[in-house]
Amino acid sequence: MSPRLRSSELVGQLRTMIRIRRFEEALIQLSESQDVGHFHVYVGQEATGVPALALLQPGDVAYSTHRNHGHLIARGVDPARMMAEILGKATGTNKGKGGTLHLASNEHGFPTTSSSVGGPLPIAVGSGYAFRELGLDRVSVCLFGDGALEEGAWHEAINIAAVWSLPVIFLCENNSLEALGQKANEYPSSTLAAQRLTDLVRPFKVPATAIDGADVRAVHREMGRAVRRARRGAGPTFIEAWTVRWAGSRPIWPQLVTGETDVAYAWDDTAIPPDHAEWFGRQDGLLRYVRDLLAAGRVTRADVVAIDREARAEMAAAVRFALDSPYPAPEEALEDMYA
Amino acid sequence: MTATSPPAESAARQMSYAEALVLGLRRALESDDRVRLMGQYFVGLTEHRQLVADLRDDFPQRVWYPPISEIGYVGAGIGAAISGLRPIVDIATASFIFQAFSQVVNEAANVRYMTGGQTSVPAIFHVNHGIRGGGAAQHSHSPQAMIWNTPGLQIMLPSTPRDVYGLLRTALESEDPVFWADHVKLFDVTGPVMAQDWEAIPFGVADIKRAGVDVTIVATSYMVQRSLAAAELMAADGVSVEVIDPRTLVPLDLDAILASVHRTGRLVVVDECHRSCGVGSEISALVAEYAFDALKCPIRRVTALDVPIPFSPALEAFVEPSEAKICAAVRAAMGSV
Amino acid sequence: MTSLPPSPPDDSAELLDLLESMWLIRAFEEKVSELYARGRIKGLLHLGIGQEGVAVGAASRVGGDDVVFGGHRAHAHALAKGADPERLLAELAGRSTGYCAGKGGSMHISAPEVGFVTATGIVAGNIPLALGAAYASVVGDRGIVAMAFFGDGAGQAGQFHESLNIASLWNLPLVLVCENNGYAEFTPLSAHTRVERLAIHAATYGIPASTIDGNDVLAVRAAVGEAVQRARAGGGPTFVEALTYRLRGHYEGDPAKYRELSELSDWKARDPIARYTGALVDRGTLDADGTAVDRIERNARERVERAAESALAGPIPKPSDLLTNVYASEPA
Amino acid sequence: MSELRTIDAIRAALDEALASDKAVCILGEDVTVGGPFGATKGLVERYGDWRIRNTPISEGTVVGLAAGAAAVGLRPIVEVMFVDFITLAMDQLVNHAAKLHYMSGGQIRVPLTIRIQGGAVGAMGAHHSQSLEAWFLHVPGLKVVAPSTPADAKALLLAAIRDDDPVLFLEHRGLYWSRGEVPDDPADAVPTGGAVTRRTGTDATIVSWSRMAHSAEEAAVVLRTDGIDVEVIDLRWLAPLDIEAVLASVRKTHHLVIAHEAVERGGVGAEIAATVAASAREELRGPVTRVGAPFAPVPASAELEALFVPSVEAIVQAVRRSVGRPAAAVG
Repeated sequence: MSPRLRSSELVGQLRTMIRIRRFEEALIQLSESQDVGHFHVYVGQEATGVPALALLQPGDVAYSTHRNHGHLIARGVDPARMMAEILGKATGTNKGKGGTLHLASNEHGFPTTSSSVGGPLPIAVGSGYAFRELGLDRVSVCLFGDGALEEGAWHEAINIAAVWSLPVIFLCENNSLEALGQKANEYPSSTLAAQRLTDLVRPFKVPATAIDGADVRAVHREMGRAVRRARRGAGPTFIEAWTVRWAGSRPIWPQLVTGETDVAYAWDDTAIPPDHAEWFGRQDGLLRYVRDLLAAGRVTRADVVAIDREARAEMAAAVRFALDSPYPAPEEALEDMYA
Repeated sequence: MTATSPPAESAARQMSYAEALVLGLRRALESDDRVRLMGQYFVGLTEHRQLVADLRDDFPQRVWYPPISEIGYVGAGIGAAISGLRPIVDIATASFIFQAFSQVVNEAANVRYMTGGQTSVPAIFHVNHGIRGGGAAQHSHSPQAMIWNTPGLQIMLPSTPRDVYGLLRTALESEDPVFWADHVKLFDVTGPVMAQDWEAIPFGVADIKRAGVDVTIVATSYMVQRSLAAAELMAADGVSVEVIDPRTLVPLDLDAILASVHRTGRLVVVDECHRSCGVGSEISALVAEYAFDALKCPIRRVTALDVPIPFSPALEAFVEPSEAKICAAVRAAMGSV
Repeated sequence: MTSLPPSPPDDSAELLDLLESMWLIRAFEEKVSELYARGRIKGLLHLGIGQEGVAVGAASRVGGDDVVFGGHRAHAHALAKGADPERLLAELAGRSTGYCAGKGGSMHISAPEVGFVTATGIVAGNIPLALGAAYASVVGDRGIVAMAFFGDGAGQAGQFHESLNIASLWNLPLVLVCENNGYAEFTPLSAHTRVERLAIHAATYGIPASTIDGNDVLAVRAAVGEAVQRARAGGGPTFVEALTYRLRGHYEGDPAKYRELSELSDWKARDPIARYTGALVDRGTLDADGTAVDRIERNARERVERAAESALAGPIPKPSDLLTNVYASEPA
Repeated sequence: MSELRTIDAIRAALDEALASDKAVCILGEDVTVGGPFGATKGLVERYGDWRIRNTPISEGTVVGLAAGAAAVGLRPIVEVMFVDFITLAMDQLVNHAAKLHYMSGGQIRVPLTIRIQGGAVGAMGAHHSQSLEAWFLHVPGLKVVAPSTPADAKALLLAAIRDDDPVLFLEHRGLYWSRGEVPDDPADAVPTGGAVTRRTGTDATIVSWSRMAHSAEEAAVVLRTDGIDVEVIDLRWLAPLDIEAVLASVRKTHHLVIAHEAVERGGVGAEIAATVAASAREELRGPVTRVGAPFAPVPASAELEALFVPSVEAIVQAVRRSVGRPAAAVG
């Protein structure tokens, strides 16, 4: 484990990861009983977003994508208000005007979320530019999927960040590793001619690394370097975090095809459903992290079970809050247009 | 004031539109540390370019020349605004805004609303619009009508040195994104400016550029100048034309327009956008609906014709709304009573 | 030094064609510059004086059916592809006898009958168009090659990247010729990107790429020749970055104060026409006394003079021409 | 005749176009697996993966690529997944595809069809729900068509593909699964342009298109019970705009309401209103009224979204306003 992190921080990250998992599972379950519209879940990518965003300070900003739920929870946004937003309720983070695609919480460093592929990249660069110009010791993180590299916006954005040496971190969550192109009724994967995504970055003279996104320690290490580079004015960094796409995120509409995650899978192989042995046994970054912490003696099984119980209760309450919340008043449709 | 009067304390100074514009930018840089200029073509490639170069010499750290990456640097302007700067982003020739359209209309325009009011984008996007002389189909656009169909942006279309100077202050102080278009042919227009002060001209307040009783002309940007010239010609024929300049389309001072139409009973809308779904269409439709009973004759639109702007000077002159076309429309309005 | 082939082809006529083509372009652009200064030509005018080697070297290796797409500085490319100077000049002067009947002008030249499909006033805007022509070649099994010319400024545009990616993914018969003249409009490349050689981008997408001396017409001819051959053989796209320099400003009227006089004189010393002339004299294709060279230059200038005279005598478009050609099939 | 869903009618038109003309090809994200709504499903098996071509997420370049291919002889159909994403291709659309023919003085043709779906359906929020047709009407050189029934979807798509100019074929997501009778025969050459009268009436005219044409018909039914006899015109083609059909109806009814789902300000309704108010003012006995979306981005909340889309009731009220019989008077 990272020597610089105290046990409480390690356990705190574990708690956040479990909370994200339970949030997304609760949402998928809710979608089975009622129409919540189209959405995307962060299951299987918690080990990237949580340690990466844990390194940010208040005032740093992050720009996310359509797959944003995990990022917001990682920085402390209230899941109940997120769930309410996803259901279009007045109590939602965006008062029902953003929905799952645009969840934003300015006070937590998510000024706005774009669901346009590649859309947030130039904007994140702009925040980096503002920080540099305002003399603020802040960092702007841009989170995006591998598909964004197919957009010209990406190229324009990283070029400007590089030539102006801005405090921007490009964190690419590549969940298309095992696939190229789309299979029937599944999400597309990136179609890029480059051998490695990082190859596309090198001409800009921006440091670029590719890491295992399910390895909390690796994410923490590379993100730490990137944040330090940015804060000392040394310019942008590009990190590609590889993740295996969770089976439930392959269909266009997320499904709990693996069933709920049982944290006991981390220590009891026999409980793992045979159809998903590879996923729960080796790929799932959340369970890998539980095993690491158990092996390092940072937590006990009882701790994990207790954290999980709290997370489940919290998300059940979040769903209730969202369901019980009122819809916005009709006339609110015309509000928030102009300051 | 005359053009020859020397600058004096708290007196209006005669200056060109380009000078007033750049003076406004200078005041913006002086008055607010958060202001950054991103771009170098605020006055296009005209002879006034040196004024912008001088600004950069005076504020070398705050005037940035970005690469030819419209989607990249316009987006960067949005992010910079979100994070505390007041960027004035120059997209140069208005036709290039299409390279950055997703950022302007999908991102900047929507952020406040999508976030339920949490996040502001106090950015200004500047373009040089209009038929400039030989610009042909890719350097002559007036995209304001399309922008008008996009809720979330404010639209500022100055027509005089005084207006560009004063409106810029309001734009700068606004918490919301502003689309600001200058017509390339305005840069040489001269007029009085209270240069010592920097008084804001509010958005949403139309300006009666010339009072009259027979016909109302509503025009924006350079078409105000053309309309004033036409009004002068018509006065010689004994027709009294009122020229109303809304100055901003969002917000729009519809009341001022309706009040004038109630006085004159006749309306000519002059607009350099293409005719179909242009600015003139919306103004005509609004007046046709809300001043239906006051109209003594059909509303006439004088617009650019619905073709890509042709290169040849002969064709270009035929396409654009000219003084002669405006006069013809005014005469037709008078004749059809 | 302009590199002559290790074993020079014994085709002096072909070598002289290149020189004649370069002189025609030079004479054309100098004439256009003069007419612009006199107000006989209006609009935005971008000249490529000093860059003739790239257009001529590249066009000399594409066939009649191959298609070329130019950018805003495209007179040379159209002429090198075989466009008629008179109709081109008539277009620049806004005459109805011009290629586009006065509707295009300098930035939107189109001469499809000689394979010059279109040019664009939008930096990098022509690259997707050329990509589409290459795609059409594959879909229609037509065996033609598409070529796009663009400047270094295009390298910072998103469409440049998207196009490289698709050209590589689909293995399209596309030749991308980047005329890197060191300046994007008024700004040196180094202020626009940390990427020194745009060919590096192409390589990252798996596209064979080289950076060559663009003021050496034969080097261009060799590199593009290889690229065209590859494309025709189904070997996919190639990126040729030709280093060159425009001796005029970004546009006519640009005082170009952003560059040093010494830089300009350095590049004048590497004028592609003078270098190539010297090389031809060295190998004996041209006489050292200069009479043949003078004749080539004189012929070019006379041809352009004649072209200008008849172009400017051409009719101005009629107002009734205005509304034609908005649609191919005019709405009923 | 078969009863087809709109999405199936679209697929049938694509199939027919591909089968009858080798120059026709389809480019877009995920088109080989049918795209998000299945419009191109099964086509790659029949026509191969060059004519049915998956592209990267590069909207701008793909539209430009298709224009370039069209300029040299293909007849491409581009599928842009959501109309909102056309913002990423505006340069290629406005500055290139729309103008190549004109700028070249008529030398080049760009027979290009852009299939693109939009509309506020399914609580997808501000980046996946717009109606942007007014932008395209403002660009000379583009043609625009927006069908409202399965039969029209098939016939008009074939017309669009066979047209020699760039055509925006605007599909409404909310109509994909609605059914209707569609002729089985391969469509003969269908001309570009032309409105259709969905319902005849004498008291007022409602002009509409796409999904809102159905709301217009529903409004007409409601108004009939009040004794107001409404004519409903479905424009279908917005460019070229069949203004004669509108004027002819107005000469009969003397009252005009325009209903569309796009934002009212700067919308296509403004153009129609302005034209009618100028050309047929003496025929009008009441103001031309418009029903469009409010001046706001599309909200995500399903409840707010439902309020954003103009309702049947709003159209009813507008007609009453125009004929001078406000709701209060009718009870």
